[in-house]
Amino acid sequence: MSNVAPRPGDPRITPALVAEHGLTEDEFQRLVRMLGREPTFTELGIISALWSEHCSYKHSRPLLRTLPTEGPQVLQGPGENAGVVSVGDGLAVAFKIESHNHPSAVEPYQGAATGVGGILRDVFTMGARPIAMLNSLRFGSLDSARVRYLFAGVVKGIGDYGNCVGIPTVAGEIVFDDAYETNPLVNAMCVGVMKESELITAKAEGIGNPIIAVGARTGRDGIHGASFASEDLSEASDAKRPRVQVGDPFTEKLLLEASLELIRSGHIVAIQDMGAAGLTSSSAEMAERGEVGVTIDVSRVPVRESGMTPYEILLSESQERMLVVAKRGHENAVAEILQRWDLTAAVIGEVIAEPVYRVTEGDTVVAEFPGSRLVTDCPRYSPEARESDAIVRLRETDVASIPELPEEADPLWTLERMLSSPTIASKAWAYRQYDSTVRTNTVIGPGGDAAVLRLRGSNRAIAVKTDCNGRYVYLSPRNGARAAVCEAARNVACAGARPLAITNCLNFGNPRRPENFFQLSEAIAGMGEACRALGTPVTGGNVSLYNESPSGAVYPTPVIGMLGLIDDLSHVTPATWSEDDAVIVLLGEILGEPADGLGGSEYLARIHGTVAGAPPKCDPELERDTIACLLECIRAGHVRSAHDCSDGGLGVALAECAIANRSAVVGAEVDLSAWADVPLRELLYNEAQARIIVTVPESSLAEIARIAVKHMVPPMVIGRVRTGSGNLEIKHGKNRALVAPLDRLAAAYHDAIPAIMEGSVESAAVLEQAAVTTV
Amino acid sequence: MKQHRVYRIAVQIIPRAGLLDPQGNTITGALHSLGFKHVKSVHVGRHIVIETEAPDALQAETAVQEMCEKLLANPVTEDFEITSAVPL
Amino acid sequence: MKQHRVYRIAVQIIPRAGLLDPQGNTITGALHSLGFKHVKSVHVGRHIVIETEAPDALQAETAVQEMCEKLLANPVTEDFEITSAVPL
Amino acid sequence: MKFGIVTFPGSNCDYDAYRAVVDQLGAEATYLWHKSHELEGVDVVILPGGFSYGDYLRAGAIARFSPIMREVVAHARRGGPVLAICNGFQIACEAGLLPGALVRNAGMRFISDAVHLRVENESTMFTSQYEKGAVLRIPIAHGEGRYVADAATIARLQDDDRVVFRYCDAAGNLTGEANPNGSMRAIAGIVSDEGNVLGMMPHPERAVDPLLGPPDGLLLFESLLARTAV
Ligand SMILES: Nc1ncnc2c1ncn2[C@@H]1O[C@H](COP(=O)(O)OP(=O)(O)O)[C@@H](O)[C@H]1O
Ligand SMILES: [Mg+2]
Repeated sequence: MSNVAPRPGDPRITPALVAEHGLTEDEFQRLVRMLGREPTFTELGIISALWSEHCSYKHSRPLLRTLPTEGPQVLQGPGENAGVVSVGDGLAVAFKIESHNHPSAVEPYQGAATGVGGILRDVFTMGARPIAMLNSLRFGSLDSARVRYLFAGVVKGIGDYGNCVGIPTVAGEIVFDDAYETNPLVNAMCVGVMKESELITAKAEGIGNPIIAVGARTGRDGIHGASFASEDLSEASDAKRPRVQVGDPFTEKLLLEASLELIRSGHIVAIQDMGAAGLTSSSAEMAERGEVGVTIDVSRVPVRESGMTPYEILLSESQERMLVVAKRGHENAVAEILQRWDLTAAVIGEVIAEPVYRVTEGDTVVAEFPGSRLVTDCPRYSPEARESDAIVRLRETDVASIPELPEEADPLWTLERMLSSPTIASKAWAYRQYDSTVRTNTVIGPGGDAAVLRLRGSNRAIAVKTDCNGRYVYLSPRNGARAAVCEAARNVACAGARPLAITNCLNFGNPRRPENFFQLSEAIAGMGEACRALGTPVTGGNVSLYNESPSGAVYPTPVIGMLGLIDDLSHVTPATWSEDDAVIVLLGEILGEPADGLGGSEYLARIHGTVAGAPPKCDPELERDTIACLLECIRAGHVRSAHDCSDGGLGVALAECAIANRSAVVGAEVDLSAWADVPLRELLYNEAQARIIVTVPESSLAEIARIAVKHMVPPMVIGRVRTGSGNLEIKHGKNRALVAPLDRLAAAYHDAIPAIMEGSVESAAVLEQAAVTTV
Repeated sequence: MKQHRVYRIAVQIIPRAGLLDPQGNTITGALHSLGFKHVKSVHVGRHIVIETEAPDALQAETAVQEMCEKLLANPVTEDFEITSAVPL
Repeated sequence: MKQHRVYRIAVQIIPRAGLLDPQGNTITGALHSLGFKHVKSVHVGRHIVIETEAPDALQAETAVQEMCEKLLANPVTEDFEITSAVPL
Repeated sequence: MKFGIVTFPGSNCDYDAYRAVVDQLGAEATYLWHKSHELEGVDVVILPGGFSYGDYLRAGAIARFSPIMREVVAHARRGGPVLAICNGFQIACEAGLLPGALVRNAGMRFISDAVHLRVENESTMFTSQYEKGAVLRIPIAHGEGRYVADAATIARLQDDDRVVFRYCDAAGNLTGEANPNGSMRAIAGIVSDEGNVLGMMPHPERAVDPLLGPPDGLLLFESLLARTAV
């Protein structure tokens, strides 16, 4: 071990400084024991980043261990930059989701943009070429000016970054709810493809191999981003603004091409993004995975500003940087490839046999940790978990007795109001800003249930979607997390895909509050249950805790990113109706069962301003069978369209089938008279899970029934498509019907968000401030 | 009431020092390859000219200051400066 | 040879009048809805700050003039003007 | 016939153009590196879409100085066909291969959508396989696609029948709503004086495979093939 002395000018280590670094007294003592001495300022900085929740998973790892991660399709499970699964024909798909919530709360445009950049790097460092981006967004109510600014900025940030790099953004979800008012959620997911043989991992190997910093220079931006992500948002967060990182998608595009070329070249052994906690965590993690030591000389790191200290260089989160371990003697070959892409590379360190993590500044050692314990030897917590009494009371509320509003006497009023709820309404205002067709793989882009991308060189395709209903998880965490997995699975199945594997992003509140830790542990349990039932292992994910603001925690929001596989391109299925006279069949959960309560529904939230009741029960076995039934029907060629019921229930789903494709709206006659004894609002707006609306030709009905019986999934014939009709007509017993003109439904659904955003001051502000060019 | 007249106020908005400036860097590189080797740095900001009515120059400037804070400049990533205010 | 020093040159690049100016119009509209009713017009251009070495201010300006003609301004749609040149 | 597709730093539709030519057209294609001085004997040059140099100063402004552009300009001067799509169109305008400029969309936002185009001139080497007035459905994806030029240039384009595509509605009518970016005279694509350089904002290379939508862009490539087949 070397002598490590404080650097001249470093602040003294005081309890206040330790606290400022987010370390508890116990954690500090743990650090002192690990080192056998007092840490230096640089070492304190390193540990503060590595022991943040974001890097160490100190509150979540034991829970995450319970998730199923294996399956014959899994080539790489959790622990690497991204998960990888086999999709046949020698091809593999790498995918991962990540949060950028707090940076986006402070600076929505750059926060979202750099979130996209980070997750892209996680995927291409596995050797995969990114082919699609997704996202999952949560904001407060659009009634708030700040929320409109956040929404406009995040959408533009996602679009500008992905568009410039040239990766299509193909799917996502956006939910608006007061619970996210000051703490929006911005989760970005990336999907890439490669040959199975091209998989590379980020394991430092080979004593004497050089460690090379590649890409952008290191500046003072984003210092302590990882710990920032691991604390509550507060007024004081405003003062942390200089941490803002600025994205450079152009450099990212060059990095992407250069990295893939490097990986294929055989000159390198490992590559990793310098993401959260920058150089510190990337180098420490690579060393840990390779079970080797490393030494890094910060004075050799290319910097953007003069006078940067080791502390700053190690903790900077400047974007578009990579760390590469090259084969010894191949440094020039590596440099040559980078040069071709106008990128610079600097050898900044070396893999060493001595089991230490050492940082020098020239010849002076400024930080040194024994062994590879830096990453593995972090604190672990299992705090108290206790459900909040208030939430129990909410869940037990009898919502059936909430009286209808006078306006609801006109069921068209209710349906229009549902369709114009920003959570349900078309998100085209957002995704029209995303290039969704570049790379020419997009078979189904945004607007359907799941996006479908063809896999070149095969007759297969993948379907992808992100989903989560945070309100369900809030009211009933275990059931809600199950539902998130199942909804995502249903969505890819509707497009014709077999659910294959998931990635997830756990957006929760401060785990040190028992009610939050209860939600976290229950949700992870529920996610595991659903994944086991559906056979979709978890291949990776991200934990974002401390999503709180002065008004409390956000809804617990475990966003699921689902990957599904379509074995044959002919199985790709649209969501909307088109074939005249096709029979509308409901597959899955029986209508009119007790499951049809309104608890936790969008109907209660939108029409009655109420978040209460028991959310619909999610039964993963029934979901599995319903999906299997649907897929068999699709493969047999019977299905013309498939769309699942989710937010807004059957009523909204039927309307979406009719009007989601605005340039080709299609009417229908639906007859729910068989359930005339169930109140219409419950039939239409309960959000029972495991329900899929399919249309099939008359001639297929018998076959559909046979397949459904085989899977023990009830099929219910509920209507007919009428392409010539201008209405969606829903009968409910004698003399009772909802006759909804399609143009009114379409206007409610398609114009809701533009009406709020177009011409808004906040939109103008974002467009002005984010103007890269100002012609 | 005081007579209003129109003032033309010019504002410069520039990316905050220390933040990465991809635009500036890329242009610097382009200028170098065009042969302008002596260029050390380039920063690109916006130049906004606002014509507004006000009772006097001071109030015109104060209003523009407020416009920048509320709308024109990004408080997190940009600095702004009023560079001129002339009556028309 | 004359000693070089660094000059900071500021340039304004302004969209040519007569072109549709959606950016200016959008901002004007937004300012009105924010209550700045007295705003008559807004025009947005680029403000570019270049630091370059040169033997003297004149040569620094000449170089920047050339940069604008060649790269920084689009002759079809924009005019430019050097607004300041100071030694550092 | 051999197509050469230029890759500038930040190009991202070069791959799509390559696949369109090779997979759908069955023709030969090669990538041309921006630093190269060689056109490698290609017959048609494609300047593809993307964000060359991040579009950081102005779309296309920096890329036009790439070494390869000297060769592309010479090729065009010799009458060689150049197909400039999206960012390629912007580069071609900056390089003086085509008149006018492409500025920020009137709505100021990036727009990704499938739009309708009307074939205004079916006698160019790029459109000979289309019928005059045909309505095509082709994706657009751009933030700076509003075509502008001075009045004299617009008049000349008009008089010389050099406007090849206009934005229209599904029925082929030129309406305000059908013009996605506010381009003057709804111009979506123009050819050079000599007719051998086509610049267009929409992406025909994304509309060649029936799997992904109507393959309305395919005839554009086939027009080029037909030309040399004669
Ligand atoms: N942020 C977004 N980015 C891209 N596409 C989005 C986004 N939000 C929603 N979409 C698309 O809009 C459609 C409807 O989304 P959603 O309401 O979440 O569907 P579902 O109820 O089937 O889960 C989907 O095609 C989805 O991919
Ligand atoms: Mg769905």
